[in-house]
Amino acid sequence: MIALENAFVQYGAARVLSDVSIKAAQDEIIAIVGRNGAGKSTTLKTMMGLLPLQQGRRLFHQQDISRQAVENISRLGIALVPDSRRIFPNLSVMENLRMGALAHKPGYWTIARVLEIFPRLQERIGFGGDQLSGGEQQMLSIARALLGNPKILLLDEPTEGLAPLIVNHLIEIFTLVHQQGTGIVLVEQNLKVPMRLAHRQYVLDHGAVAWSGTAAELEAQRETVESIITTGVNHEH
Amino acid sequence: MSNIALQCANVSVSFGALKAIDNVNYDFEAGRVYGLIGPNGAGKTTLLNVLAGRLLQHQGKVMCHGEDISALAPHLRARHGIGRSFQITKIYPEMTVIENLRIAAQIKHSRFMPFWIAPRYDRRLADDIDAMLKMTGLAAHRHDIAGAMSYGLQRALELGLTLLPGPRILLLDEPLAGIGHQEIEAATRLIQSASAGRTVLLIEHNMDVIMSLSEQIVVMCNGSVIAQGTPEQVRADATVRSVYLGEDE
Amino acid sequence: ADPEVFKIGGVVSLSGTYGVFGDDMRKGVELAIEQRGGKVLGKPIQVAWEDDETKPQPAVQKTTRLIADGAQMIFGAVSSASSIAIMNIAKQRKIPHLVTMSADDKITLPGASRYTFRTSNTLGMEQRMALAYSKDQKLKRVYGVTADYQATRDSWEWYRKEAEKAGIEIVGADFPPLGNRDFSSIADKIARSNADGIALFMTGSDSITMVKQAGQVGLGKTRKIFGPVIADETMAAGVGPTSVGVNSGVRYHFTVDNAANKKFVEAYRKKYNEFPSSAAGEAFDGMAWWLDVVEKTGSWDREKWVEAFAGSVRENSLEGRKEMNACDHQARQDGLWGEVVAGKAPQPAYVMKIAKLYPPKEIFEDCKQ
Amino acid sequence: MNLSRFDVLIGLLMMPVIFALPFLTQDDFYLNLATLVMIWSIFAVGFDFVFGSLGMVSFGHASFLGIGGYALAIVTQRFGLPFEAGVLAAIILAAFCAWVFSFFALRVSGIFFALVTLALSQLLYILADSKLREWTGGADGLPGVARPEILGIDFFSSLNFYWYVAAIFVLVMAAIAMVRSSPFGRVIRGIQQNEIRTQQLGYDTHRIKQITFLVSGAISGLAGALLGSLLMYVNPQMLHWSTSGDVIIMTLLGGAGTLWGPVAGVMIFEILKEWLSGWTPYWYGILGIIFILVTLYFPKGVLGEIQAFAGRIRRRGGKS
Amino acid sequence: MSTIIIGLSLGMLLFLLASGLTLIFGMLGVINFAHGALYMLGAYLSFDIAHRTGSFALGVIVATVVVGLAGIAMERFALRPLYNRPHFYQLVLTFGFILVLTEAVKLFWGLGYKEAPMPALLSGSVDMFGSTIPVYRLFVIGFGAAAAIGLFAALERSTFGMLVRAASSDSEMVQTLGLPASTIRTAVFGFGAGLAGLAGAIAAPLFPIELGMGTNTIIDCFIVVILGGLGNIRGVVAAALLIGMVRAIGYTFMPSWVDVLTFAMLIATLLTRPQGLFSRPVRSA
Ligand SMILES: Nc1ncnc2c1ncn2[C@@H]1O[C@H](COP(=O)(O)OP(=O)(O)OP(=O)(O)O)[C@@H](O)[C@H]1O
Ligand SMILES: Nc1ncnc2c1ncn2[C@@H]1O[C@H](COP(=O)(O)OP(=O)(O)OP(=O)(O)O)[C@@H](O)[C@H]1O
Ligand SMILES: [Mg+2]
Ligand SMILES: [Mg+2]
Repeated sequence: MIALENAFVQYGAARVLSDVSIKAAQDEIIAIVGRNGAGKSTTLKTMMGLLPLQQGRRLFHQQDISRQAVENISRLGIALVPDSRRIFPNLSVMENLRMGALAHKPGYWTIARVLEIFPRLQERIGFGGDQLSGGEQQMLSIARALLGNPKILLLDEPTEGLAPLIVNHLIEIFTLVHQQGTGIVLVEQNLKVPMRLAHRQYVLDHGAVAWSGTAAELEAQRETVESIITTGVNHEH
Repeated sequence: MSNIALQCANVSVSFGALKAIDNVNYDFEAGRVYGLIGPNGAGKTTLLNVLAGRLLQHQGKVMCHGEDISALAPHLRARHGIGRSFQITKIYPEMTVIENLRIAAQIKHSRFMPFWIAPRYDRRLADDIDAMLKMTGLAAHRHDIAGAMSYGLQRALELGLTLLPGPRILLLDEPLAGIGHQEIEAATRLIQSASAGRTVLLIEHNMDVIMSLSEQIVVMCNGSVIAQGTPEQVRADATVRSVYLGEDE
Repeated sequence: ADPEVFKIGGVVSLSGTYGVFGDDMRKGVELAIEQRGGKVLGKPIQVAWEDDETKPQPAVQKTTRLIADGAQMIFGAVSSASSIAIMNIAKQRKIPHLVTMSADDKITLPGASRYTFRTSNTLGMEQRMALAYSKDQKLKRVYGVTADYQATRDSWEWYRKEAEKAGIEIVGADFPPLGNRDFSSIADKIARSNADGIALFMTGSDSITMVKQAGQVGLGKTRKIFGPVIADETMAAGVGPTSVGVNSGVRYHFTVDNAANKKFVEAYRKKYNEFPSSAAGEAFDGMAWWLDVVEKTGSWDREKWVEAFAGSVRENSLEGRKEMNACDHQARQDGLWGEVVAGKAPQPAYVMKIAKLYPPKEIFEDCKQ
Repeated sequence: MNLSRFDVLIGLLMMPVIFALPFLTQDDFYLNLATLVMIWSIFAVGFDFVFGSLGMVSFGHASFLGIGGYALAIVTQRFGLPFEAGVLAAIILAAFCAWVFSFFALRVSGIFFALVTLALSQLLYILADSKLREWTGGADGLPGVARPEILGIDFFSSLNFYWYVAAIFVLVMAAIAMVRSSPFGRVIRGIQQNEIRTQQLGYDTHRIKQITFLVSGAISGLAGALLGSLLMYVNPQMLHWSTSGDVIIMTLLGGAGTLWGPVAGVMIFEILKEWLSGWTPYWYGILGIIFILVTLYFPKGVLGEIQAFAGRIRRRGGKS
Repeated sequence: MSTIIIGLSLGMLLFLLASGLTLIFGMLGVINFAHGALYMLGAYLSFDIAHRTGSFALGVIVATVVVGLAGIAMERFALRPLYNRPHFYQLVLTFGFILVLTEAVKLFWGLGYKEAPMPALLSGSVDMFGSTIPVYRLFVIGFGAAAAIGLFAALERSTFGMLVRAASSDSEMVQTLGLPASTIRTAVFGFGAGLAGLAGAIAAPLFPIELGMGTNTIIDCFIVVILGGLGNIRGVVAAALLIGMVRAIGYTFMPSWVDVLTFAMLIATLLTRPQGLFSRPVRSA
């Protein structure tokens, strides 16, 4: 289980997250939604340990990892698909994949398996990372994260730039990932995906949690939630 | 012939063994909005690069209003009225919004950049810039540093920069990528109003948006145009459904 | 009113290519001042040292500063380019200028400057010694290697002409760039030639590298390696064992046998715990001479000093009699020619052995105005 | 990139200092040092036109400086033309040389640009040092470079030469300030921040970069002529890569991309050097340590940091 | 024929000199201006150890290790905060290190020329093709070739090389994948610096050892790096050998034009292949 407790985060002098508490168990898929600039990506980066906490705690299975370096957090079994994909441009597709597996124990996901689910990557296996199209890079980024066989997978807008067919395919893949015992934290603009997958949802607004609840609760309060997202009222604290 | 704005004649692009574009022939009529869709890696961005002049090593010809522009560098194509936005935002991150727009506006007035009459010259630009600020909804942010704005606003600025020089032909590469669910509607409207009176070529993976904006849809796959037609025709096309849209769409 | 102190501005290389020489010159000068009780004309002597980094531009800057600070004379520099640059300023500002190291003949051409004097060797006298050496050794075929630099090229041209007149055949001539670091191709060419002498018209690290790499293919074993200024203790230390047997002109040497030198070497060793290098000896010799002349004028008028120095004679210099030409401000003196041999402790590992002494009339042209 | 209030303020502070200095000291040494600082400032400001504004590190600017110096020396000595003709030749030849450089160097970008300009300037250095010694005097250089000769004023006097250089310095700074805030200056900065976007707007970025490089070369050539005239001596050291290194360091020290940063950098560098070398024989190493510390703790350069600090204070003050 | 041997030895020496620079440049994107100074430090160390202990090999080892450690310290305490800033900051920083290192060497060993003895085993010469070739030159060729192959294997064929290349483009992402990117960078910098020290130790018996020895070397290294293309070991070997050959031929036929020739070749290359002999075009949009 991964959690942020009362997290405060800032870039330089600008506060971006204030008092955010979010948790995700290993057997659930949670989604974080919110407007552009609400702090979704920041939340994921903070969970991953890429940003320092000004206040609050970062937890993994009850263990305090607030002060841990990113590489250690990663080796605990947390993987991130960042919003800008961050493919290594000077490495080939194959090497990018190998990088994903390097620091981790082998598991269900192997290079053969990810190439099976993304046949496009197999076709481009010897290409340089910087030669791929936008969508291909996105697939590679997801595949690379899977190869670490994480216990928790943090996905920042994983469907961005992907063709509708692949988006549908991804939903199946994430379901499969979840069945393999991996918890997923999903940040999405495209509401279709979290609606189909997430067990619980958090709505972020101006760097604070404005609403949270289960899928069923969301279904029931859909109107309220939509209005929170669009107008940003009703802060929870 | 005069109503053909852009024309691709036997355009092919190869990267090593890969044919990213395979003999594309297509005429884009002036004043219409074209949607360009296709699976990832189909060659859409590459085609846009060919049209905008970012990729000069290709076979075949690119014509703009009947003139062969195949060998022209991007800035010369811009002078032929071709404007382009990028999949990854390309703005001036350390300048304010208004400074960004000023650079785009001054190209319209002269290519010659006098440095001794700067203030007077700037007053002439002011009207254009104000109009663009209003159109893109950036008026309230005119003095914000562009790089520190939210992504949605940066995308709006990207569009403003593309539009200010007054292009007749707009090439838009996934202009809505990364724009939030709530802002999509406003952004769509913005693109729609920008399209008025222009030839537009739009790449987008958001089906609702592309279907509502485009008059004509062109579908690419593996470097070739595999289908075209009105949104309804394309949506109904079996091949398109199987390679791109998915069955349940 | 007379100044309270006698200020000397010293501009030498304390860093850069010739940094090692500048440091020794400073030691020589300071000893010369110390030996006269630190005073001249009854006033304490004060030397301000500046580092020209072996570049003319800082040399100019530093000289201007020293003159502005009231220097009565300028001493230096090491590299000829710097000395020439200083010479121009001294001339314009009418400040006496003493050179004890730079060997470029241009510094003491007749009429070059009223204010600049040189008490040390010139390239001209050294090239004459090199020629005399070639004749003495009865060399028949000489291969010349010359740094691609005006002064050394001129020097080589002179040697070549004179040597050919004397019946010596020039079997090859190469002009590697200044600061060159690989001479293996040239060494190979020499090895393939039938030369019995290798004339090197270069100095500093160029000549060290050349001698070193020539030694690595054993060129020195079968051929005489010589040149006007290719070796002294400082340079031999950089070459190592293969420097033994190399012949060169020597500016000053601590083994020169006279009372003045013995006394100097002793004092120097006591003060610095090492043998004086040629840079140190020449600097001491020149400065001691100059200060004596100034003392004798009994005046603070710099023009008087200049007039007195031109034409003065120093009977007991470290290298015997020296005579300052009035027409070109060059000191006529004996020429020392030496060969590198292994030194015995406490001497450095490699030292010059003075093999020959050439009287002034053999190595100086008569100076005509 | 409009002229900021900060730039104007510093300009207003500088003017009286330049004007008052000769009344405070008549000492040749200080006058010469001040003249040297102004000349190097012209060079640094010209350099920063490419470096700070365009964001390209040229490691070949010593070439333009040196060509300026040699042009003046050769034109006045060999052809007997007046000083002003020599300065004009210096500017034109340096600009031409910059154009040739740009032809090669603009084909590459980033650090390769630096390396290519470095290689080209080293070639010039070698030529001047040996192969062209007929013209350049080789490693010994050319002594006796001319001083200006107008109105019968004796410019061999440090004081008069100071005024001459000061006038040029003020003119150059004014021109640079104007160009920086002009539409042209904006586009240059646009190229620095996003070249692809600027191209796509319709600007011929290659041409603009070339023009900028050329102007920068011309200014450096002017500085070179003045430097040769100040020292009354030119030699290949002016063309050496370490001279290019010096100007980069000075510019960064003061603050690249700002109007007065390069000037501040030159002042700090020269004064530090003078002061340290008079104070300790280990000044070289200490200078090195200072460079390291400034890079680590003053990333925007000394003036750049002050400007940023002033900006923060103002914003904070404005809010409360 | 002897020209070829000489060309090879010049080329391999150049490769040794440039390898550390290109490694650091290619892998970390850092232009290490202090490379020449580290090389000089290596030469002084090997001279000192060789004179103290009489062992050339020990000198080489100490020079490599000590200079490598100096590199690690440089990276750890000074360079690390600079990776996210533009290249030229590294230029000034490493320039600062040149001054500091030179001063330190001056303090320890003084200003005089120094000489490193040729190891007895390698000090002879052999007659080949009508010329006398010093054994040491052959040793340099062999050593350079071995180093080239070793580096190639280490960087372009191994997992470690892949890691290093990844860290050079995006070290934060490398960390995010659970790998210690900063340690890798420190190690690479130390390794590159060690190579500079090694080059200094190997070159020591051939050249006079003096304070200025690094200053000119660095320019040669830059030429090799430009010609070879960014951080490409194969390219650097090829470029070094090419320059070595051109120089050997130049020295034989027109020594005074050697430098000009080298630069002319460089410029010709730039005209035809602006990104260097070995490089691959990248996608721009
Ligand atoms: N590197 C940065 N420096 C300064 N401010 C930043 C930085 N990155 C993000 N911000 C600011 O932090 C806020 C939150 O950004 P974040 O990227 O977390 O939002 P988001 O919810 O992921 O938005 P989007 O949907 O556009 O991805 C925004 O206001 C943004 O401007
Ligand atoms: N410079 C290049 N070198 C090699 N291959 C390239 C290069 N540019 C593009 N490609 C390849 O060409 C194909 C087409 O790429 P393109 O970017 O045009 O795709 P796209 O249709 O825009 O895809 P997406 O929807 O994912 O953005 C891709 O498979 C890509 O890997
Ligand atoms: Mg985000
Ligand atoms: Mg694309």
